[in-house]
Amino acid sequence: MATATSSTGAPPPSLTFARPVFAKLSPHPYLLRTLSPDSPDQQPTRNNGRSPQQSRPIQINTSSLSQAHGSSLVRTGDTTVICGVRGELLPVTSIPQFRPHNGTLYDQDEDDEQRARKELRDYDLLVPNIELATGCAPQFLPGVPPTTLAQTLSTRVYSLLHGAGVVDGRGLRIWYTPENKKEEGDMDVKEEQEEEQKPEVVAYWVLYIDLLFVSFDGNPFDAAWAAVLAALRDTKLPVARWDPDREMVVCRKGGDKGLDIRGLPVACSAAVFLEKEHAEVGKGEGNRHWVLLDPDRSEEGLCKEVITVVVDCSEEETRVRSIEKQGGTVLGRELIRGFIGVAEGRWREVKEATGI
Amino acid sequence: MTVTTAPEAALGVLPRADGSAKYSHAGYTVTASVNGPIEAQRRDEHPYEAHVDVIVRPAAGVGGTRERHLESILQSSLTQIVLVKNFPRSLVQIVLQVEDAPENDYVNTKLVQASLNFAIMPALFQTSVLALLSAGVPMRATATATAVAIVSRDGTKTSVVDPSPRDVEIARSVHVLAFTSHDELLLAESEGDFTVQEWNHVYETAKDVCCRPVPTKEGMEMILDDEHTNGPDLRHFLRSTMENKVASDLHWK
Amino acid sequence: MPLDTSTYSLALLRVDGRRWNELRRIHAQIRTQAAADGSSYLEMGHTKVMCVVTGPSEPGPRRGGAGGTGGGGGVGAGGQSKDAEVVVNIVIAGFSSVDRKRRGRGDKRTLEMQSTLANTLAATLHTHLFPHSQINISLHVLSQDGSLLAALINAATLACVDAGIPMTDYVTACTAGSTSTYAANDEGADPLLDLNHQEEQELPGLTVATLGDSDKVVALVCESRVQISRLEGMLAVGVDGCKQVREILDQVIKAQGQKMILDGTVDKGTGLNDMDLD
Amino acid sequence: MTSSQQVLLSPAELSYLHSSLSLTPPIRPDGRSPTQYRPLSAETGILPGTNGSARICFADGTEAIVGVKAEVEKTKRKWDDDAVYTENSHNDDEEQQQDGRGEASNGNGNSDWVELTVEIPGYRDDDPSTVFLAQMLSEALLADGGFIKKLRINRRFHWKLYLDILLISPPLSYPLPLLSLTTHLALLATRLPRLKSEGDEDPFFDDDWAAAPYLYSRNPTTKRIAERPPVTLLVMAVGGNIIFDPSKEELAVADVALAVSIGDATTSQRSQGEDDRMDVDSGNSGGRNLKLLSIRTVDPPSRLTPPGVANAANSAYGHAQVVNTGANQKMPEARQTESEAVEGVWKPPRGGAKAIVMGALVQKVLVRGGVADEVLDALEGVDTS
Amino acid sequence: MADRRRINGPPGSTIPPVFEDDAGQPEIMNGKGRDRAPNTIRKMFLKTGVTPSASGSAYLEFEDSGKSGVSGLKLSCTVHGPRSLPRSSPFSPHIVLSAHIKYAPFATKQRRGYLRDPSERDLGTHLETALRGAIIADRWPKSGVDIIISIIEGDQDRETSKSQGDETWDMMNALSGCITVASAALADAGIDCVDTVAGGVAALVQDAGEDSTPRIVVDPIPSDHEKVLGACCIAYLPTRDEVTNLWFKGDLPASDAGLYTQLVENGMQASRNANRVLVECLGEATS
Repeated sequence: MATATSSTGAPPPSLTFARPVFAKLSPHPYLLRTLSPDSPDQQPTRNNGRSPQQSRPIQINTSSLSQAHGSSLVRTGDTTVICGVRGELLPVTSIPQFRPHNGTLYDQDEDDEQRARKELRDYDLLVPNIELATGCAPQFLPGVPPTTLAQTLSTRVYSLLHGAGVVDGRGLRIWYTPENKKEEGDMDVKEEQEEEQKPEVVAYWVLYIDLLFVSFDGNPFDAAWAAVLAALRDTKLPVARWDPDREMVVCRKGGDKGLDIRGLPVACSAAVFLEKEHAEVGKGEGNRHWVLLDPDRSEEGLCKEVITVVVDCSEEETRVRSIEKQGGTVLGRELIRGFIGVAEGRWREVKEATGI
Repeated sequence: MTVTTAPEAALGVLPRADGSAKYSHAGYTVTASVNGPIEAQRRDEHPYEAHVDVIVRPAAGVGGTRERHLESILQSSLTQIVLVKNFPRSLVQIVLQVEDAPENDYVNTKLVQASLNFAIMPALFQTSVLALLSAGVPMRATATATAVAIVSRDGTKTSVVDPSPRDVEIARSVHVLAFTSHDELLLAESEGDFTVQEWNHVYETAKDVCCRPVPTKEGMEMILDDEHTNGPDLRHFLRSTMENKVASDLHWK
Repeated sequence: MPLDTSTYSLALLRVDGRRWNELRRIHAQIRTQAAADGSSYLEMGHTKVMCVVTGPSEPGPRRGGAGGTGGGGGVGAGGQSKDAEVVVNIVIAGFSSVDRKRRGRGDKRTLEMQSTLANTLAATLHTHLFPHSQINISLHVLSQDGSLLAALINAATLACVDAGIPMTDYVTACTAGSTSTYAANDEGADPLLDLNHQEEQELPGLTVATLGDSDKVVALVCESRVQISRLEGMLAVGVDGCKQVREILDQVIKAQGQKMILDGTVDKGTGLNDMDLD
Repeated sequence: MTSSQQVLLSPAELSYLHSSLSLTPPIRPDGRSPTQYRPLSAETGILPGTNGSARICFADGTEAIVGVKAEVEKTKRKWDDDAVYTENSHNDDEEQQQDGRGEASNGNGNSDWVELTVEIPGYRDDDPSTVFLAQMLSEALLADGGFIKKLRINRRFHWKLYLDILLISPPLSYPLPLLSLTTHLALLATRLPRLKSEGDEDPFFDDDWAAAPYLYSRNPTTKRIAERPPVTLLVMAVGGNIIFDPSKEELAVADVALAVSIGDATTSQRSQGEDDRMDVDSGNSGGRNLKLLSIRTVDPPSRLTPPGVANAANSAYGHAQVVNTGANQKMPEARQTESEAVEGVWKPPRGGAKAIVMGALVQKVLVRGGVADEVLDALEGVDTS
Repeated sequence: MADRRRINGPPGSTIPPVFEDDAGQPEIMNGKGRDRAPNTIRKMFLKTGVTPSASGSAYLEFEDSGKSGVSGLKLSCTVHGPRSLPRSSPFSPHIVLSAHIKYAPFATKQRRGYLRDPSERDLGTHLETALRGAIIADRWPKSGVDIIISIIEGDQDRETSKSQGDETWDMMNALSGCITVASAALADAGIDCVDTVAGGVAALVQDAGEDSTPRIVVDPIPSDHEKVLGACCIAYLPTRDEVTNLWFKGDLPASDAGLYTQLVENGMQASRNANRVLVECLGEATS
């Protein structure tokens, strides 16, 4: 309290407000004050009581929805997001400029995987969308088209899904081997028969990945990405086969099989808080800064420079899937490399929460 | 369209705009117009700063989510180099029209996809910086950007500056970095699958392309024998472009 | 199916049996709608439109977006301007065309017609007499068979007259075309008056609106390719057609006026003496 | 806000209106009796381009046009519905269900066989009020299963019916009754081409329009219409009175307003088999046995009217306490002044309505020889052939 | 015209999976009849304050009766306001209430689009009517409040409901849930109401089997029954014993009015039960 008052030019004691009032009135000095304690033995803390490098605990529940093929609910602090994955069928007949590839059901080699990734892109088999306009925060009211933030988030998820190659496209193919009549088969020459019995892809699964923010308190991307990943891991598609005489794909109840998810890329975001609110950026020296991990709504409002790093420590060597750093010049090479280390820490937390 | 072509730029191509530039490099041609500082709508009016508004128009069709994302990236970066404090409650509007993108026979370009196109970002960025310069909008620094892709050709990983769409398609990772003229890292976007070391190397390459020390008059020869370093010298290019422009404007003197 | 122009070249008769300079049957009536300030119903051949005018009145609350069916094509800033705002709103009924197509709200063609109409009328009505107010013109298309815009303009004129909104003169419109397509580049092509739907599809055409029986053109819309040489002929025919239309509309209004006087709804005398009641 | 174009009446006017309507018998501004509808003029078959059309003008000048257009549509079916269609399944009821299930796999049911759109000038077609009207009208149509059955051609094809409802005049009063009646007539006048093909083959039709049968079949001998489309009535309660077809002003002081859709359950075989009795019935309007199809609460605009200020509470008269100002509303006495009603001072109604009142409204509609009967009789008067 | 502001997926239209044993499906569900007493509603879980940044919020979940294709309704509601009206809107002597109901894309087996369809808008109108009666609107002149409900999971998959042609019955269940959760959120936001309004549904159903006679049940699950003859959804204020919204749909002979009154009675009963849960929840929240 006392520190708070003194920080804002010591108003007369008659007029002393509670901390939250200050936090609202002049957020920047208030946060600055809490981050730079008077005595060195005090740890710098943020309004929300966290230390700069401390992230909110993440909590992940899966398969809470029965209508979707896969679903997840992710909670970090007051940010809550629900993700539902729904598979729908896309017959190759309704794909414009479809190019049947020469792969077969059996080859599991590298370039087939590459081909699968290409299919994911070319035929747009992954459709993530993020809905913010659910009144999850006062600034997101429905009835308006998706905000720039919502669109940007959707795009980032989309790019990351493809860029990091999370989903193995081969799992989305639906094969069909046209069997030919036995007697014909007999009179056919062997290899010719093989020609005819070559399995072909007749349809693909399209994954509609819909994210709904129930409550919004900063750092949407990390939560959203965690939700997407959890939902995808949770997704079980029914067994589908092509029925030639009905000329459509039919599914069987039961025996649903899960998707093949590659690795566990985890997003970790932070915002850079500068000492001088309206200082000229770039004259970095003399302008102290703090890297606030997992910023909440109020902090995001105060920071311009943000960074998101997506890492995957599944293999022995840390793989980086994505770096997105904009809006400032504080984070140089060294800081970013340092931050990747922080991200590795976050990765373990999320891995813990995912329960694998 | 090969990657090694030197960048070309023309300033003040649009008579009506406060400033404009046409920039073509690595197969991309972008025209930008800058208007500002002008009055801002109360919606995006900021009491202390000018609002930098970026609009990206794709070569074909209307913009989608991808363009919105590009806009937000450019917006947050350009806000940093424009002296926004000088014009509170005003608006600096930058409109970028992609005129030409390298044709690619491998990727089917028919369907507009939402995924981010990294290769185009430097072109957009560079054009808007040039346009800002030609509009005479006060800036605390200029900036240069480039794209680097790490392609593994027959086992060995090589880094390609200003990758062609084909490179991007087969690349293991793609990176876009922008540096201010103070050699600060302004923008870093990377996707794909890479290690910290790889990123380090990319950083070096990009920095070399973007922030080669501007040669003084007598340093000219030094540049000439500097040709072996890969990629164009963007900062020098930026400077010379401006010098030519100024010269042509003042030729009557 | 392509329009068979050979029959024309032989008999000089169009597919619906008209000559090149013949209008279709025009039937119109005003004051069809008791609740409205002004209203009219107009048939040009099988194109049937209804028009309802309300106002000049206090500008209503801005409805969301004002786009689409919600009062599109406004001219003048309404509330604060010192001219009345002309808001035109066209509803094309789903059943109006042969095969039913649903025109969603914000249909581009409808919007364009709305603004064309709004501009045309705003130029002719004495909007400066009604500052800070709004003139609402809502049109319903019940059946369409070509020359839609022309029909709408004529109907709107009638309704405005009925509403007693002071205006410079009648605004009358009709369409004109040319007997052969742009591709068949023959100089001998005759101009055509008042195109029906089929002709509109096949042949180049334009919509022209003139002011009263002067030759002043207040609106001219040509959305098809046609040799510049033919344009003048088409325009001349169109303007001439507008004059004919004006005569018809004038009759309609005079008749209605007489009827009203005879019914005693208005008393003869006040400024009506100059009107001939034979 | 449905039903409520902002009513421009002062509290004083409202309270006057309210009290005069609460009298027994109520005095309506236009001097109608409580159950009396606005006089109307109607005509059908005005649009040759449509399968059926109607136009109604109410005396207050509001006018609506409805056009019905029908198209043949392939019934979307499930892959194995041949298995579902067993021969004995020609009992209509089941058939309904199986049609439904047939489409189920493609995700659209019978309700998709009818598409109803409402156009109110000056309102967007996704405006809540417009949507509410459209839903209400289509709901009533779909509620009686008999209607959908009429659209069935054979197992593989059905008629898709488009109803376009246009309000021509500016929306002076709540247009529900007008639109409903017009739709009713348009449907009565609707005729579909006579089917020439048999069985499940692709249908082809008799192009002789004169031979086209009506959607709502006429009785061959008596030329009377066996069953009729539903009608939606607007009824409101104010004070102790029940008032039908309220005008905009009357609606502005309603305690509760209901939209009640009723159908005529006179079954077809009855019309064929027992003409004589029907003719007898036609004499007294009680003969028709009605059915209740749907009820919706219409949000009474009265809730959105400005409250009046009682002298006692008016500071202009030197009294300290002002009603409904932020200062004292948290205090109990303020609550009390809020809630107590002063004679002759308008208070917008608060809370809901007693279930009994609503029940009474519905009864008033349904009772034999009640308003519903009257309206249907009146509509029978209109020549729809 | 695809929505430019969203990611639309492949240009070719995609088909939801079709199951081989669809034919048998309805029988399966009709076979498993209603296991509750006709006058008891499903258990429900209600919690307020799920969205801290909103002025009021609540979450409602119906007990998941483990039937095929039937899942508990899940609703989340946020209330924003009272807040001052935008400058453009005209003067209002009351608080302007605007309700907005949206199904989540994954809420039903048929994927829903992001744009509200008429049925959703219609639900919104019903909800507004129900709430407008409850709140004391004239305490906030010139102000507005937004009530946003996202239906996270629908009552039963639309496939079934469509096939039974009884989507509207589900809509009624959804509406009653919306009313209850919204009134909880309103209370959480501290907006004065004359009473806590809660929703209840009663239906006249025909069970499978020839001999079964129509009976009235509350909080029906349509797939439990062979046929739903009629249903009504009621928004009810228990202490004032008043109905703020009545929505009936069905096919009742006018001859016996008893049927209708019974339905309404039961609907009110159902909403009383819901109200008990509501009051209890609010009590916990305050204590």
